[in-house]
Order: sequence, then C-alpha cells, then structure tokens
Amino acid sequence: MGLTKLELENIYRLMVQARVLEERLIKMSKSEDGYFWIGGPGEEAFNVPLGLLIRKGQGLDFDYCHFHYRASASLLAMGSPMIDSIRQMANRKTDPFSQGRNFVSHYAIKEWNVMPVSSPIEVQYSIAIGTAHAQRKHGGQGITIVTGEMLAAEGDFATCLNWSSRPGQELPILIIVTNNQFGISTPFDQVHGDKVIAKRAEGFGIKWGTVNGNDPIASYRKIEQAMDYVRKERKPFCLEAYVSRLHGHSSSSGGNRVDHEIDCITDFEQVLIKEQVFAQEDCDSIRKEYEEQALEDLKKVREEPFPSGETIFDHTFKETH
Amino acid sequence: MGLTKLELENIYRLMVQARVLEERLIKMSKSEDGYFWIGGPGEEAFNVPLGLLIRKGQGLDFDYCHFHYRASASLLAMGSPMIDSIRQMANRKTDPFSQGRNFVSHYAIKEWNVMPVSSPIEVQYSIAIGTAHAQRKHGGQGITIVTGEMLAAEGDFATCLNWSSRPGQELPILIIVTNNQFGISTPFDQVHGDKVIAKRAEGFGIKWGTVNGNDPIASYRKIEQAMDYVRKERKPFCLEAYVSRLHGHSSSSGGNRVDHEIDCITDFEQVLIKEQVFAQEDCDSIRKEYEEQALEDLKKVREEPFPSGETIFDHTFKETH
Amino acid sequence: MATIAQAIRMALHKGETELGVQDIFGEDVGAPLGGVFTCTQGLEKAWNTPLDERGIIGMAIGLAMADQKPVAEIQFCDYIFNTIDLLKIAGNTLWTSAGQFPLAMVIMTPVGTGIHGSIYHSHSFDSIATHIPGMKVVLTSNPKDTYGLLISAIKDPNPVLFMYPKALIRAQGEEKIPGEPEDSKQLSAMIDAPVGDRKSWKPDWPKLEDFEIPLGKSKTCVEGRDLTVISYGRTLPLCVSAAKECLDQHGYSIEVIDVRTLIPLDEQALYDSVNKTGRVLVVNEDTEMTNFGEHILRKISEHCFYSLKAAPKLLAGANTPGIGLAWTLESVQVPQKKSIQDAMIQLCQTQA
Amino acid sequence: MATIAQAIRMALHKGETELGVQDIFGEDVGAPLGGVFTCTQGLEKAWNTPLDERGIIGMAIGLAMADQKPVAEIQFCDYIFNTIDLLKIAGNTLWTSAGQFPLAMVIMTPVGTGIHGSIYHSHSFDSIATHIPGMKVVLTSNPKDTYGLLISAIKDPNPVLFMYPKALIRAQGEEKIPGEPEDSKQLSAMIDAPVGDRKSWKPDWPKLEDFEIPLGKSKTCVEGRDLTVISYGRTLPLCVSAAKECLDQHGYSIEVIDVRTLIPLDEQALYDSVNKTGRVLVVNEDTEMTNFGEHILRKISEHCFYSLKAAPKLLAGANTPGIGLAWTLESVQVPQKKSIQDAMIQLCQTQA
Ligand SMILES: Cc1ncc(C[n+]2csc(CCOP(=O)(O)OP(=O)(O)O)c2C)c(N)n1
Ligand SMILES: Cc1ncc(C[n+]2csc(CCOP(=O)(O)OP(=O)(O)O)c2C)c(N)n1
Ligand SMILES: [Mg+2]
Ligand SMILES: [Mg+2]
Repeated sequence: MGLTKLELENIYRLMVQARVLEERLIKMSKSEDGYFWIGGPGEEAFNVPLGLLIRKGQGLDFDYCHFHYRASASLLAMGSPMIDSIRQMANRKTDPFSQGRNFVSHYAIKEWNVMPVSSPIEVQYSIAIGTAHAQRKHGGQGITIVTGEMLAAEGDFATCLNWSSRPGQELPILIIVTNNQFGISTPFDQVHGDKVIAKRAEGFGIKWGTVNGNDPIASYRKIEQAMDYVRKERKPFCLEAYVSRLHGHSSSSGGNRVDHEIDCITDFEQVLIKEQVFAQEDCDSIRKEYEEQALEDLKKVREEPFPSGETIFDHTFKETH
Repeated sequence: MGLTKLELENIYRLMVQARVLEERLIKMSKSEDGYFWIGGPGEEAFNVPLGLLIRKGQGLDFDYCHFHYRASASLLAMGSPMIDSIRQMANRKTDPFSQGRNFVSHYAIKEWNVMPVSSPIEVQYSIAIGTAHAQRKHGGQGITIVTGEMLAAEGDFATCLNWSSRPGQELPILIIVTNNQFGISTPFDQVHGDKVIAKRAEGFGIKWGTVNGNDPIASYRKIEQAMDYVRKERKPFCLEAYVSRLHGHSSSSGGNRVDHEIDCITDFEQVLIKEQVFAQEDCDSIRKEYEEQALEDLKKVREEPFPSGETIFDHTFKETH
Repeated sequence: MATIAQAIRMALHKGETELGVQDIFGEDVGAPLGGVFTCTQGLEKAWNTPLDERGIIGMAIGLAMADQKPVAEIQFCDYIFNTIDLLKIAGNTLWTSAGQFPLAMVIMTPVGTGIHGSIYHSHSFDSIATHIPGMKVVLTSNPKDTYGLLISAIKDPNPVLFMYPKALIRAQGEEKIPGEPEDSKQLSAMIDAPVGDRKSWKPDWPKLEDFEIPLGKSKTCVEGRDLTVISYGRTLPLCVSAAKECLDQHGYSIEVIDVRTLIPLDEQALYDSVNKTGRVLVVNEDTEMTNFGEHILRKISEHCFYSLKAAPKLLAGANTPGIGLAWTLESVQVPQKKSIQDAMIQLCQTQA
Repeated sequence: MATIAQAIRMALHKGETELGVQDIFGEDVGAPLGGVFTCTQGLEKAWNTPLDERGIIGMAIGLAMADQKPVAEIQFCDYIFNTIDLLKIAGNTLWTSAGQFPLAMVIMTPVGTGIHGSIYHSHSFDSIATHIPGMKVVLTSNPKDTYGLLISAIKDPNPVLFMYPKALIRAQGEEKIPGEPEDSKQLSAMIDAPVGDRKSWKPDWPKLEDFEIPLGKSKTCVEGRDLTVISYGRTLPLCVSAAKECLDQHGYSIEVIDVRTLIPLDEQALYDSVNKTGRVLVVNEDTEMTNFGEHILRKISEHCFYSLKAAPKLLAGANTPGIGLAWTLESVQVPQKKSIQDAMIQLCQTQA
C-alpha cells in the first residue's frame, strides 16, 4: 500500500486515540466534567494524515494551520497530548490553548503555527491569505493550510480563492474542504447547487481535487501530492475530502453515535487485519490502552484549578514597553 | 441587423441622450451646481438595450432592477427624464429618488421596481436574491436583474451565485457584470486571476455568457436571449459585458474624458451612417437637441428649492397606524 | 405556561396564517430541526438557508423590497457581525429613498450569556443594534411579552430587530399569553415536535386571543420609591427578584422597569420614574464601553439632572473581548443577582 | 506645514524603513494612485488589493499572526461595516488564546463629514469601534498628532484602529512635525507625486526627528475654568475656535481637550478638568444614540458627579440613517462651529 507497516500502525494508533479522546470528551459533556462538546469523530482518516504531513514549527518556514473545530485528530497527530484537550473541555486554567476560556477543539498553539480556531465558521478562509501572503514573500517550503466546510456558502471562501490566485501573486495555500454533507441539520444538497465545492476553484484558475476522506491511505497520498504541489510551485490547491460525522453536530444535538455513516476506523481495521498488520486483539488492546489513558488524564484534570475570576482582564492588551 | 431602423434610431438617441446627460452632470460637478459626480459614460451601448428590454412596472410581475451607480442610460431608456438626474446632482428637494439626500446616479423608483442604488458596491448581489426568491414563488414573467462589477471580488457575488442555484429552488435572476477593467485606479488583472468573471457561475451549475458591451446590437441580442432564458426557465444566468469608462472613475479622479478607450457612440454612429440610418448631420443635431434640453433642465432646476433642514428626520421610520 | 420558544412559534404561526408573513428562514430554521432553540418548529413557511448570514439578511431585505414580510433568523447574535453593513441598509433604505421603500421585515436572534456559551455563544447585541438608525429594536424577557411584541414587530412597516435572551428561552413564564392552554403539558403536546422522526408530525396550534404589545412601551415590573432600576433581557428577572429581596431584607423600595423596546425607547416613563425616585441604576450585560445603558443614562441626565440624589449608575458586562467558558469567569463578567443587589443597596445608601 | 495626508505618508515611510512594517495595502493604496486621499503615495511597501474589505482585514489579521506588522486601509470607514466580525477577531485573539497571539496591526480609515459626502462618505465609526474590546482606537485632528500617534500605533503590539477626519486631511497644520521642512512648498515638492505620469517619480523623504505621541494621552488645547469641552476629530478645531470666541465675546473661560486616543482613554485628565470646571460638554459627530461621548459622560458622572454644577451635555450627530447631500441637511445634522458655540454658552449660563 506504499506506506510501511510502521507508518500504518502509527496512523491507526492516532486514529484510535483521536476517537477515544472524542468519546471521552462527549462523556464529559454529559456529566459535570464539562459543558458544550464539538469535535471530529468520523474525520480521523483524513485528519491524522493531514497532521502527520504538516511541517510543524513556528514561523514562516513552517506550515500555518488554520483549522476549524473538528481537527482533534490532526492535533494529536502533530503531537498534542490528549490531556490538553481534556483540560480545555474541563475549562481548566491548565488548558494551554485558552486557559479555560474557549470551547473544546478550539486549539491555539503559537509554537506550532496552530492559529486559534475560531467559532465563527468562514473567517479562517480570509485570515489564511495573510499567513500565505507572508510565506509567498518569504519563499522556502512553508505553506498555509486552511480547513473548513459548508461555510463554502459564506463569501470568505470566495475571498480566499480570489486572493490566492492574483496573477503573479499566487499564494502557497492548501485550501481544504472537509465535506460531511451536513451543516448542523441542513443537508448539503438543500443549499448547494454545485455538487463538488472544490470545483469552484476552477473559475479562479486554481487546481483542485477530491478524495475519500474515510480512507486514510488515499487521504495520505492525496494530501501529500497536494502539499507537494503547493510547497514547490508556491501556488494554491483546493482539496475536498468526503468525511463522516459520527456523533452528530455537537452536544447540542445530543452527541450520540449515529449508525448510518461509514466508520473509517472499523473499515481501516478490516484492511489492516486483512493485510496482517494487526490482529483484532491488537486493535482492541490499542483502544483499551487509550481509554485508560484518557480516564487517567481526566482524573488528573479534575484536580486542576479553574481560572480565577480575577484574570478576566488578562491578555486584553499586550503590554507596551 | 435584425433591429428595425426605428429601433436603431431609438437606441442611438437614447445613447446620445445618456452621454449628454452625463457630460452635463460632470460640468455641474465642476461648478457650483453640484458636488460629487459618478455615472456611466461609456456604458451606453449595453445599458440602453438593457433598459429597453426591462419589463417595467411595480410588483412581482415586473422586473426588479438592482443597479449600480453607472446605470443612467438604462434609466433614460426606461423613460426617466434627464431633469430628474439633474435634480439629484443639484441635491434639490425635487429629486424624486432621494429628495437631495443621495449622490447622483443613485436612482430609486418604487413604481418601476428600480431598487435604491446603494453606494456600497456588492450588497445589491445579496439583496437581489430576495426579490428573485419572491418571484420564483410567484411565477409569471417577472425576473430580477442585478448589475455590478469588480465587486465580483466581494463575497456577495458568491452569495448571489450560491443562493441562485439551490437545487429545485433556482432563482429567475439575471446576474450582470459590467466589466470596465478598472476599480478606481486598480487594473482588473492585478487583482483577479480569473480572466472571465462570469465563468465562476459554472462552478455553481449556472449558465453564463459574455458580450461586447460596446456594441449595442450585440448587447441587445445577448440581453434578450439571456432574459428570455431567465423568464421562461426561471433559472439564473450570468452575463459579463465588456464596457468602457470614458470619464475615469468619478469626479474624484477629475472626471475628464480619457482618450484610449472605445467610444461606443462614435463607433455606433459609423455603423448607422454606413447603413444609412443616419447622416452625420442627423447625429450632430440629435446631440445638439439633447444638449439644449439638458441646459434648459439645469436652468429650471436652479430655481428649485433645496430640502429644508427641518426634514432631516423625515422617513427615518414609516408611521405605524 | 409557555416558554419564549413556544411564544415565538405561536406568534410566527399567527404571522404566517393571518399577518402576511411569506418566509421564515435562517440556518436550520426549517424542518426537521425548526431552529437550534426550536423557535420555528412546525411552521409552514419556515425553510433552511445556506450557511451564510450575509445571504440571510440580503434575502430579507430583498423580500421586504418585494413586500413579502420576511422573518429571518440569525442563529446566534454572535454571528451577526459580518452583516452590519446590510443591517444599516435595512435601516437607511426608507430614508435614502425619501420614503419610497419601507422595509417591513423582522430579524430574530438570540442574545446574551447564561448557557456556558463561551466566547461565541454569549454575545450581546443591544449596543451596536441601537447605533444603527432606522431599525426598531426589541429585547424581550418573558414569554408573554415575547408573543405580544413579536406580533407588533411583524405588523410594523419598518425593519425590527427582535432579540431574546438565550438563557431564558426555555424557561416558563409567570404570566399566561391570553388564550394559551391552562396546562403547559397540554401546550407542549400540541406544539412541541416529538423526539425522533417528525415527518408526519403536525402541530395543533391553540387559538390565542388577539393580543399585542405596542413597540415603545415599557413595563413597570415592580413599583418603588427609592431607586429606579432600568433593565431588559436576561438581567431583568434578576433585577426583579433582587428588588423584592431588597425590600424584604433592607426595606428599600425599588422600582424596576423593563424597557422591552430599546428603539423606540419609552423615555417619558423612565424620566417620570427617576424624577420620582431620584436615583437610577441601568443593568444590562453588553460590554460596558459605548453601551446602550450609557445612552439611557445620558438622556436621564439631560432630563432629570436636578432630581438626581446620587450619581447615576450602569451595571453592565466587563469590557473584555469575550466571555470565558469557565463559570468562574462568566459569573464575574456579567451581572448576576448578587452584583445587581449590591449595586442597588449601594445606590440606595448614597446620600444626596 | 504638512497636511494629515503627508503626515500619514511620512509616518508610514518610517514604518516601512525602520519599524518593521512589511505590507501597506488596501483599495487603490499602491501605485499609481497611492490612496484616494494620497495617504500612501510613494511608499515602497504599498500595494493594491482586490475590492474586498473582508479580504483586506482578513489579510491584516493573517499577516499579524505571521508577525509582519501590516498596515491596512479601508478606503472610507463607510465601507468597514461588513468586517465587524473580523475586527472583533482582531480584538479578541490575544484574549482567546490566553496571551499567545498578539496581533500587531494597524487599520487606517478616514471618517466623518465635511466633504459633501452624502450617505456613504460621511460616516463616523468611533462609537462602534469603541464597542469592540481589545482594539486600541485613535482619531486624530491635526498633522503633527497624526504623525506622532501613527508612529506609536505602528510600534504597538496590539491592533490599532487609526482614524482621521476626511474634512481635515488636506488642511495644513498649525504646528510643525519635528524636523519637517520649513516651507510647505518644499515638502510638497519632496513627497507629493506629480500630476500625470508617475512611473519614474520617487519621493525624497525629509529626515524627521524621533517623535511620537503615546497612545492614551489627551491634549489640553485651550485651558479654561468655566467649562470642559471634550472632543476629537473634525469637531476638535471647531471647539477650539468656538472656545476662543466665547472668551473674547462673552468672557467665558473654556477648557478644550482633544482626547486623541479613544481607547485607551485618558480618563484622569478628563476627571481633573471636570472637577475643576464643574461643567462638561462632549462634542463628536457620530449619531447620538449609543455614542462614545455617552461613555465619556457616564464615566464622568461616576467620578465627578458631586463636582457637577450643570447637567453634562453631549453634542453629536442627529440620529438619522444618513447624512444628506444637500448642505441644508448636512449642516444641521452634525455639529458646526455655531451649534458648538451655542451649546458652550448655554452650559456656561446654567446655574448650579
Ligand atoms: C458564521 C457562523 N454562523 C453560524 C454558526 C453556527 N454554527 C456552528 S457549526 C454550524 C454548522 C457548520 O456546518 P459545516 O460548515 O458544514 O461544518 P461541520 O459542522 O459540518 O463540520 C453552524 C451553523 C457559526 N459557528 N458561525
Ligand atoms: C463596499 C465598498 N467598498 C469600497 C467602495 C469605494 N469605491 C467606490 S467605487 C469603487 C470601485 C468600483 O470598481 P468596480 O466595481 O470595478 O466598478 P466601476 O466603478 O469600475 O464601475 C470603490 C472601491 C464602495 N463604494 N463600496
Ligand atoms: Mg458539514
Ligand atoms: Mg470597474
């Protein structure tokens, strides 16, 4: 399959870890451990390869990531520990992304160029052109990556396409649409006449492609190709991935597991078992391992403090010197 | 040429009338008769046919017009007298569009479905979907027409395309882009990677076309075709017209005549003279006739009152009964 | 008793059947969900839009131009901020066209804190909304008013921004909407969609009495002599209950006024009360800089300055860029009953 | 003396050559035009954007995230209203990320009336801007301050909204920017682009002295004892000249303060003045409902209530949906020297 056994194992482990994390977060949202949940169960097969392929680091030579709120698997693949997401879910002061201020899945890591995830969907598309513009001038290998979705109905997606394709000023940006066929309760084809969103890129002279985001190997390949093009050609590429939404929109819609969508992890398990990378027992024990870890993390987090009310004005402005 | 002599004559007359009006308005902007000027000299060959082909009237059975600020020739073709534009330029109380409140070329005629022209470019594209939606439900022959341009860089153009093409909910809307290759001082190809804006419609499954907007006969035919499609099929169509901008952007950039762009009127004159519709003298005397009328109109307007300072709160709200 | 969500639904039902409303729309507003807060469940004319607030407001303006009486929803007011230019157009089209184009349209949106909504589900919008001329602005605090005000909003020939506090949407009112069924279980059985498959479900709308509350009329919720408290939305019931406790526990007689309509504002009622009490506290939860409460206080200072016995006071949201998720943060960022009560007592104790 | 347009250009030149500014952009900001008000003529790092305000602000935020110190222009503040959500993000990113992502960026935009700008070239933006937490806000009134404040804005690690009054952009200042050439003709020859073909033109930048004005410091333009007048932007010079005439003609001693920076606001200076004079008038030209001047007055009421000898007053723009083109309209919709003077006299005459 082009990937080594070790690579496959790694992808699988991260997918399971991400799933287990999300399941734990959902449980927390239904208990006193947290409030609102939103996250990415169902997107692991696409998001893990994405996270693995990102050039992680700080500054123009690395990739700027403008993610939306279903990116947990990418973050874990980049090396973010589960406990940090649990901390944000539990709105603890120790949450390294927002110190208990923001919803879970709203990552922000300056040292890794993970730009703050914003709740308003769409704005990341018009903000991403800024980091990409800086990288265009800087040269090198660093690129900008932006993910999102049905927001392709908002104008900022057009802004992104337009500004990415100015003649002679093309931006090194990978524009990703992770299409799960829904926006909350609204089915995709009720509000979109175009079947393939990425095809809009064509009108702007931007290359584009689609991929089955439930297939981690295909996703890996396609992302690698697309990144390669953007890194070397310093031009935009628009990639649409078809993914599942396995626990509905968020805790607001219950957060329960749905049963009519493809589960990329069970599918991938079958492939790995068939290819003798793993036996079923291995799969089970990997899951168990992460489940235990998540629970242990949660216990630890429960002992950590909430942010104090006196901190509300902190970081409103950066001090001038 | 498919159009009768009478029709050609009428088109020519209206084009000249529009040009003469604009020239008069520009003179006013340089005198004490007015302040800021903006308008459409250079767009007559497209805008006159457009105005003539509109189903003029009030309500859903007629065409809703969401124009931008270069539509004077369409308005004259619809039957608006020159003097009303002069009144707006002179910010008189008698200005029927805004009673001396708005800039010239900011038309608003409820009885003809001419929606208020707004200075913010782009918003007409997202507002137009509203009248079109009402007409979709109503049926009949009435359609919505929206014009604008480089604003195709603003997201509302994408909004318009997206909402016009929802499956089963397609809107009867003619989406027009009058491309004059400039936005104030900024050349089109500095900020657009796509050569043909209308082509963006394709990504949404919307039919589109282009036309030489300096050719009144081609424009007439193309608009007629496009309208026909929209009226009968009750589906969107996107039409891009290439036009000239003969007096620069507005009075802010001087308002002087430029010499390197096609003048549709002199070109059309040559055609008409060649086809023996007119002799050169006829052309000259038509122009003279309108020039005299415009001057007379201005003299009349000079005697008309300004709006009174006491009226500033009028029409803030409509009274409830 | 009905909830605010149910009150909205019933008013919109009357709107679509009797008052000429042709379209009710927004993100997830149509079937199957009927709105993230169920405010549009079971309505005939409700439909789902693309995820595009600019399109939603643009659509509403266009429909109003075509005399369709649209009711549009912005799912959370937190997501209205990319449409301010369009709201301004809604507000200025009549003026700009010198009276030719009235825009009869309602924009509904839930506002405020109280649902652990963190940064983007806790915004207030009263201050920016009231700075957009030409639009009427309502912020309701209970189901009965919600019904009566929404009926008036729909009938109004002008654009009306209709806000309701997220924290109170599901709480039952203390007063009945005239004609609503005695039993709230009965109402629920009639008009709340069942869990699960709703394809064949149809609401059974109760016959309500004709009832409306004119825009621009405030309501005195508690009468008092020592202090006037002016509020609206989520903080209003907190003010009422704090005032009652102040009377019981400290003997202060506090008047509480729910302005209900921010534009037009029932100014005279406010002046009359302040002229009587000589003390004024305005409470809302928007951030406190350039806050609509400051407008109220400015007008009161202009009209009642020489009756004032103590410095007029505003209790509003802390001027921070967001509301924190942790309750330790949210609870001190916006007024709660305790902080309202403290402010009341402090003002009552201040000597002229 | 330099104009505001020239002051901006010179500050941006220093910005791009010495202070790390990498990008100066907006609609028509680059060559050949250099901005519709020539504020960006001759700058190396100035470029033309697509006609897309959301893209412009998004670009600025993204560049700031990549530490590029962007300076973005919105051509007229009248066209900023579709970007409020993005401005809010500029203002909340540091807070939301718990200090990780400071956004050093400047957004410039011309504001106000006075150029017969009708509905969409006459807007003010001070009230809505000051309701966006996390952003500093400047509104300058003369060339020297413009230079000094813009230098500080560029150096500031936070987002700064930098506004300047359209009506004053081309007027020469009364005070020199330290180091500017003696003769304004000389300055013009050095840095104003020639009419016509500019392809080979290069500005010859004067060497200015190091000079900056810290954000958050107001300026007392006229000292006085009877009344404190607080203003900024276009109305500021009108207040100064009205105050001088009031002294000459009526003997009233009026203090005039230019706040210059709206956020952070130099509160103590205002309190000190009002405590001294006992009377206060705030003048600006934004519409008067939920107006930043009401914030100033609320804070003053809180801090100086017992020093006040007369009801504090706001003189601001009429609450209409637009400014009319006809001068008969505009002249009565926003404060002019005459109406300012009338308000001054009236306040001075009011007895405690
Ligand atoms: C600008 C904006 N409008 C509305 C919302 C409320 N909202 C949160 S998620 C969501 C649906 C998003 O759907 P999609 O973009 O398809 O992403 P998905 O949740 O399916 O991954 C909506 C409407 C929002 N977050 N931002
Ligand atoms: C939203 C908005 N931004 C900026 C402006 C200022 N402005 C007025 S006209 C113009 C250029 C418009 O160019 P284009 O759309 O190509 O139309 P044209 O003037 O060429 O007909 C600009 C930037 C505006 N009117 N509206
Ligand atoms: Mg989706
Ligand atoms: Mg153009």
